[in-house]
Amino acid sequence: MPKNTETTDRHVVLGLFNPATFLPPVLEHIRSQGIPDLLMEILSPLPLETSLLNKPVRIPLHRLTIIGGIVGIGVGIFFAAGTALLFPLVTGGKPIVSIPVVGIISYETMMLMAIVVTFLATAIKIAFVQQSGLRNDPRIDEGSVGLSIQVGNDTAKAHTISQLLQEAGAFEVEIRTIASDS
Amino acid sequence: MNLYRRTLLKILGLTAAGSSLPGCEREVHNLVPYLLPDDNIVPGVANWYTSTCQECEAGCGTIVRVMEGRAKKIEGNPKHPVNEGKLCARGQAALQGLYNPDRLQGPLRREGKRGQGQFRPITWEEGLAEWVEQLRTHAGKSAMITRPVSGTLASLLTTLMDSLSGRLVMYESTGEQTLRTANHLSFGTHDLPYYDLANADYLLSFGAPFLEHWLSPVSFGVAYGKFRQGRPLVRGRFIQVEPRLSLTASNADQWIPLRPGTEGLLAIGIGQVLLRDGLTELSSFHRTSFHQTFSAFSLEDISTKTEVSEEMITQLAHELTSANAPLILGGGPAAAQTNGTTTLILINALNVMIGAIGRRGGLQWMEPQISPVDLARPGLASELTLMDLAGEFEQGSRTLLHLYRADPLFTLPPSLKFERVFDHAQFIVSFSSFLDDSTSMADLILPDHDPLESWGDVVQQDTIPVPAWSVSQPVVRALYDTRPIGDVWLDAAHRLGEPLRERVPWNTLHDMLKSRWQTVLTKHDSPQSFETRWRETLQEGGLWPSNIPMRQTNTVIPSITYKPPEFLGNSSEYPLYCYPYPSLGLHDGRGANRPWLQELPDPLTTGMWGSWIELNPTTAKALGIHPGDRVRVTSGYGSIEASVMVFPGLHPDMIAIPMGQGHRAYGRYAKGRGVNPMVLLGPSFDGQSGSLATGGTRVRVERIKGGSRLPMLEESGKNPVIGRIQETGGL
Amino acid sequence: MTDRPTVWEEMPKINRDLLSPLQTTTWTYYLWVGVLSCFVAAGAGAWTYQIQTGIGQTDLHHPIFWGSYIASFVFWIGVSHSGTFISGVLRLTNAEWRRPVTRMAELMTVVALLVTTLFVFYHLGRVWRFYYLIPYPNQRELWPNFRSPLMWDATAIFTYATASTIYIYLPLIPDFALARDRIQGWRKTVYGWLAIGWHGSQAQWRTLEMAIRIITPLIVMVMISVHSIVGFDFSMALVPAWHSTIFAPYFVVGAVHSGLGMVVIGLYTLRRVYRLHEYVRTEHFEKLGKLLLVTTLLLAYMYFAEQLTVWYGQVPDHMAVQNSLLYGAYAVPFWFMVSCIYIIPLVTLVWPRFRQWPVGLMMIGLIINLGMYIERMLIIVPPLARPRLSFQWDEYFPSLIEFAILVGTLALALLLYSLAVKFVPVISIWEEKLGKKHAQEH
Amino acid sequence: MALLAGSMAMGVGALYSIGSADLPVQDQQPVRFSHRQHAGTLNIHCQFCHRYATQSPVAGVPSMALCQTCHESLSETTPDMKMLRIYWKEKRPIPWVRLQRLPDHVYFTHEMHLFAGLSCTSCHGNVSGMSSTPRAPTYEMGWCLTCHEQRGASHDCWTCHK
Amino acid sequence: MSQDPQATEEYSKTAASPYKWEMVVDLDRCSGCEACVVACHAENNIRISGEEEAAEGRAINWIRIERYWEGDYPNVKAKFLPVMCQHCDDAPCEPVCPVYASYHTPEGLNAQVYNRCIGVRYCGNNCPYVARQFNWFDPHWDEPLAEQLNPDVSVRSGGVMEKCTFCVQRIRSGKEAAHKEGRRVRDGEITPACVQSCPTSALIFGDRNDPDSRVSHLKKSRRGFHLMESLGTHPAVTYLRRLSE
Repeated sequence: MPKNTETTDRHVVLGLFNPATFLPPVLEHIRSQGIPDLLMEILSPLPLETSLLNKPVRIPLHRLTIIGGIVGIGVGIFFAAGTALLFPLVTGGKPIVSIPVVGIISYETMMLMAIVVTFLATAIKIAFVQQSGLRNDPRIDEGSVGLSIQVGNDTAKAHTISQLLQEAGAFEVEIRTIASDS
Repeated sequence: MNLYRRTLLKILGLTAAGSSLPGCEREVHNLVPYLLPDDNIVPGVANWYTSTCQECEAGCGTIVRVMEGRAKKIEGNPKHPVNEGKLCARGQAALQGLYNPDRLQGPLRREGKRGQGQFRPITWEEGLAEWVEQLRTHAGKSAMITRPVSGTLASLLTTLMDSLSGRLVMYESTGEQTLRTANHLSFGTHDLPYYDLANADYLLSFGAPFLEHWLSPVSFGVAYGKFRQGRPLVRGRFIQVEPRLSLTASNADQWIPLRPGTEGLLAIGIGQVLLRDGLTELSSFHRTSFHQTFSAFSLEDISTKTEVSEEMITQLAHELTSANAPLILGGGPAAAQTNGTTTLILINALNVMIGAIGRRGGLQWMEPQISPVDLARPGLASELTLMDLAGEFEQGSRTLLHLYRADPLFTLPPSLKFERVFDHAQFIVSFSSFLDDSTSMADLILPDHDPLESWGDVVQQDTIPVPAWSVSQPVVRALYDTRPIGDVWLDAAHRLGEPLRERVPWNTLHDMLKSRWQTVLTKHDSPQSFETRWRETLQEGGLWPSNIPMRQTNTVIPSITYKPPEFLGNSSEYPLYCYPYPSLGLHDGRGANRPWLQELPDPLTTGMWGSWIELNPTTAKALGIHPGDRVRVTSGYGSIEASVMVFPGLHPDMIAIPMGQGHRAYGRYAKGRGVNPMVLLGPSFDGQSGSLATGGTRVRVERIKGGSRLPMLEESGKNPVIGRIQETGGL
Repeated sequence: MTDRPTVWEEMPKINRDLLSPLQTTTWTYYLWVGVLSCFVAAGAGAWTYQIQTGIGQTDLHHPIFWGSYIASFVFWIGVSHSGTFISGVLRLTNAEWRRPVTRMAELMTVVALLVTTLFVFYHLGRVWRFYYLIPYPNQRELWPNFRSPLMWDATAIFTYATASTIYIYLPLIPDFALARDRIQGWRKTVYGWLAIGWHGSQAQWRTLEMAIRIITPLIVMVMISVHSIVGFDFSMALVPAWHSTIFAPYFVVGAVHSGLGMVVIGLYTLRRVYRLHEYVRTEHFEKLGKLLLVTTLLLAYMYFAEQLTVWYGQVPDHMAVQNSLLYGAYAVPFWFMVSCIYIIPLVTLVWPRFRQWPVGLMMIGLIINLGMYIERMLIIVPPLARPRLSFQWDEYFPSLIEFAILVGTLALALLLYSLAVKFVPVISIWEEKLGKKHAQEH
Repeated sequence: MALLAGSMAMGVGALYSIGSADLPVQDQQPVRFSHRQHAGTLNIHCQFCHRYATQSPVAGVPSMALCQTCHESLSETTPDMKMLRIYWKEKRPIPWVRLQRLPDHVYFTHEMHLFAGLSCTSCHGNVSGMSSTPRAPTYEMGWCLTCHEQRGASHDCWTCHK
Repeated sequence: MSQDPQATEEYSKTAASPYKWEMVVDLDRCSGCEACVVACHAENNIRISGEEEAAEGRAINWIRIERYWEGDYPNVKAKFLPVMCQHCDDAPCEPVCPVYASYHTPEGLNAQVYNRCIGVRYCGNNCPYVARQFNWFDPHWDEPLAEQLNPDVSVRSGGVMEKCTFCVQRIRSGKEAAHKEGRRVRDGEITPACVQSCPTSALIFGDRNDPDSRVSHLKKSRRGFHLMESLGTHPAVTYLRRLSE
């Protein structure tokens, strides 16, 4: 694939650290390079308790769950009450629209939709995190922590940061270049 | 109700036998049109044709629902005086005789040895030629055994056998010969009376199975409904006395079991009380003669022998006299002993004592009427008559045997050695529709049409308030290459030439039938032409005059000496009485090839598709036998093996076995299924009537290995007790 | 970053240990799979035969219209509660010891639910018309009847199956990523898809954890509703001894009881086969033993309450059923069942020493599941066999075809589980690491 | 993508119409009978041939004799007319290929539908304009129901299911 | 057709339809002769199960005569109870069907739509009268027995639940006949096969909405009761108690 222009390529710098490394000073250095927290990411084999980066976590999952649940209730009401009204057949003297039945079915469909919507949102969120180009390094899972910084198309800056990470104790630093229109 | 029905039904009468009953619009992917349209037939719309049921001798009128040339259902003819629109299980199952997969589809000639059951199809011409040849060869030596037939066919057969110097034997194993003899001896007439159950208010029955198969079960069923609930304020009371709680007995208000064969003794006891307490008004002649008869035993003695308490005997007598219209019946096990006739005469005497003769709600005879067929019904043969016939075959004075819908090899006990007839007969012709046990011994089979395919008429003058002359017409076109027996005989008669030809000049039975009916239908003064009247008759299903006067009957009861029943086999070796009873569905076995009847649960044991041995629970316990165990029943004449059903309503010294199973042939549904209890019976007869005493053989029961799952409707086989079911309101 | 390095250093070993079932396969495994496949094939053959000839290949007959298939359906639904209970309830209560158990239990849930669905199809008289059960617009303009408890059931099971699949999948994403990076060949591609671009960034971790936190209580609620509705299938009917208010909670507890039993069996077997002693320790068995003791007592309490009510009331319809259990036609299986699910677990599990004996616990798990299977049969058959009209009383025992299908399906469940073990790490790797980390921190 | 959409549409369609009673048979009759000719050009009334429609559940195929009432006096101008004559001479009924067939579980009666005032064309379409044998637009339950709904006829399942 | 306002009031539930079909079984008349059983088989194309299936308890009877024993020899009694579908107003079998194969018609019949049935058999469990019967296999008639089959009743395939319909095909044609004449169905004009055949007239069928029908009169009998009344199923079949002293 021919590269159109150098300028549209983006660079990602990934540094691998021993988990014992104290990272906050490193991050400070990078921030001082004019790179906002938003473009930094810490990769780990475990969820880390402490949040070193100052990034707003805006995942409206709860809200989506509730919306899913409400949609589910609607589906349940359609199934239990709507379909019964579409072709009303008396069975066993029970009312065509039986409230307990609507309750039970709506409960199940509410749960179903809530869980499915939550899952879809999660999956989408995981699959399409803003920072594209982040790649897992198998070595992280072997017990290291990765620090990845997006530096845009500024090649020089990438090298600077790479240098910085090495100095901070990264045992491996890698610059990845991603073609913009890939 | 019946009036409304008539508007709904289109009851049709066919006027010509060959009327083109259609091909059909079958559920296939082709639409096959009729070549010629038939005005009577609208595809998709049912026609109803009248007919007469020929499953038993009661002669119920039927209507048959026919759609596109196929008979769909048989129902009772609502206008018929015998059954008033009702029909029993067996009558309705006649359809499965018509559409039976094992029906013979054309004439057959035996191949291989007799009895091997190998036949080859032949043409009618071949068959008729050979048969006529045999008739010539065995001139004057032929005999015919048929199930009772009546009307024109009976007339034809009688005439022909008469002309051929042959012997015509009409035999029916449940023909109630004992009753006929007893009534003849009591009242001097061969006709059976009309038992006016519907108008009686008290019924004492000595074993008469009138709700099962006795005489005219549908007619009795209709009457029974009225007897119980048909009148405001009056509900008939019903007591049944017999050693086994039959279906009829289970409908009784009280069932009184007694020692088998002592029904006559109980009748004596009741009569004694009636006479003693002056509860009867009798002529001095009867008083004297009855006094002798009824004082022969002390009440105490009677009570010991019958196992019915003295109080009960007295109570029965008193109940009989306090009732307005009491009626006493006798039959079933009471007639199935060596003293059967005596017992029934004693019962008749009781009827005389309670004034039931000629009374509303009692026994009635009608004045004889002119019927389309002068000869109502030739007398039925008893088993002793059959023995006599067998003797003739042995001596060689009879050599040619004809069989028609009779299966003596199945219905007679092997101990009578009736197979002698088949061994000695030089040629056997059968007209049966099925390869039953006897027909499979035949040399030539010329299968008859099914009754639903043929013309016929039935004359019913017994056990009925008005005479019924019913017709049957072909409601469907013959399915197979069969020919009506009447036509075949007429054909043969014509082939044999004069003088037979002259005596039966008709070409078909239909012609003969019409010519005979012509005399009756034109006698009734009516301006209409015969054809119109005939068509009307066919639409009605027959002819039954109303307002027939009752006939006065003289009681000619002789002074009777009670004879205790005799049993074959000594009580130490064979401790139990054996009572084979006709099954509700299969009757004497003729219903065994109809899957509906095979699958019809016996109402009391709920057994289906097989045979079983009924044992009293106490007896079973004493013998260490559990329900479902396999046992061998042995008499001095044979033994059978079957599963046990514990039956609470049975005398402890008795076993009961349903008849009708154990065929060696008779199609896929009957063959090899269950056992035939006749195997057990010895040659024990009621001397007066010549009937086989089916209850006259003793047996023993022993447990053998194995056990099988007998199909039962009551699936647990645990004899549910009423206390266990909830909220049925005590039924 | 204050953690001591040990857990980080252990990570390569943990990865190696827990991924090894995915990477190395012994001939005994192939043999096992081969044998199971034969059984599955036999079962499939039996089912085909049943479809071809008719549902009459079972021993069912009126009035016993439900038999082994529905009993198995209930049983397998019960088994499916293992995963949800262990991972759901224990996650909710932050029980740390759950970590090595959750994945294998969740796998059981998914497999059991698959199998459960099969039993519905086995049971149908005209399985080829199953689509009448699906609510979708059609030319008949007719929908299924949601007033039927069976439709509640269908809805609940669909929800439950979907939710459990999601619930096992979410924590698997990091593990799939791990496998993606370490396993070559076609599986790498599949893992790649399933890992949906996982790279372990904190944003991903946070999303994942939040999703798990949201779904966990939901799925516990679904779990409870599912078995309640299975209980409703029976208690909504007028059949004596079915028509009981305790059925819904009783079924839930019963399900957990057999589910836990199954987890113990699975845990023991996997630990033995894949030498996971380092991860699955006696401590886990002991905890499960305690839980089993609790469910035993709870279930016994409910069962006693139910039977006592019947006995004291002496309503004949109900007594007919109870009598058939206590000393009638079903007494032998009944007392066997009582000892299997109540007496034996009770007298053994109360001993702390016993609870530390994995083999013993595994045996108890087996006994409980055998007993629970019989219990399912006894819940279904005797009440049907003793209808109010005693003329119709009857008995039932599964036919050979039924047995073939039941065994085939058990084999299928084992086969699916065995195959899944080759595809999915049986212990959640990242959760195990996290657990270790937590342990070291405290 | 189009393939996927197409197959999905087909799948949905199949799911929608599954269980419909339409027969897939083509109109290939042993004798090429034209309704356009008989009902259209010659303007013969439907019930002249299908004479049982007002009195029976089935409308009935005309008997061969009925065909002859007209055809006897006609000269054989087409091969099909010759075929008809041969069938008649051999006294063989024509095995028409069935195009409309309700399943066994459906109770349908022409009689009551005509009694209710429907005309033949309401269901069978404009037969006089069709060269081949006409058939109902579709034999789907929804089709029946729609008409019943519009005309206020019974919606009870047992009106039509037996 | 005069409508008793009270009766209309009482049956307002079914007022949507002019008819409400009910049956009365007079146990004092029933003799247990089983004519009804064969009539039902002939009318309704009930399959022949054969010995093997019958032994497995699979024989199909839409109407059966149950026999209950009372007492021990010699004071033993056998009592008959004809049981068919009771066509309950509040039928337990109906709501449990997941596909509406079982439902209640406006005329008070408990309907089973065979082609809709998928054979989950829940209805069978839930019928306290064990009136529902299942086709465990495809039916089979040896040729030419199938010629007898009633074209007005569908032949049920294997895997389908079936039961007494009060001979709905007869009701249908009776109503059509009445409709063409622009009148109501008369009492006694429609009889199910069992009622038609019953020799003792123990079975009576009619329209409960017609206050003059025999069924309406007999239902008021002091002998009347319903099977398992306390279950609240409100059967359309009324039994009249058998009398005994």
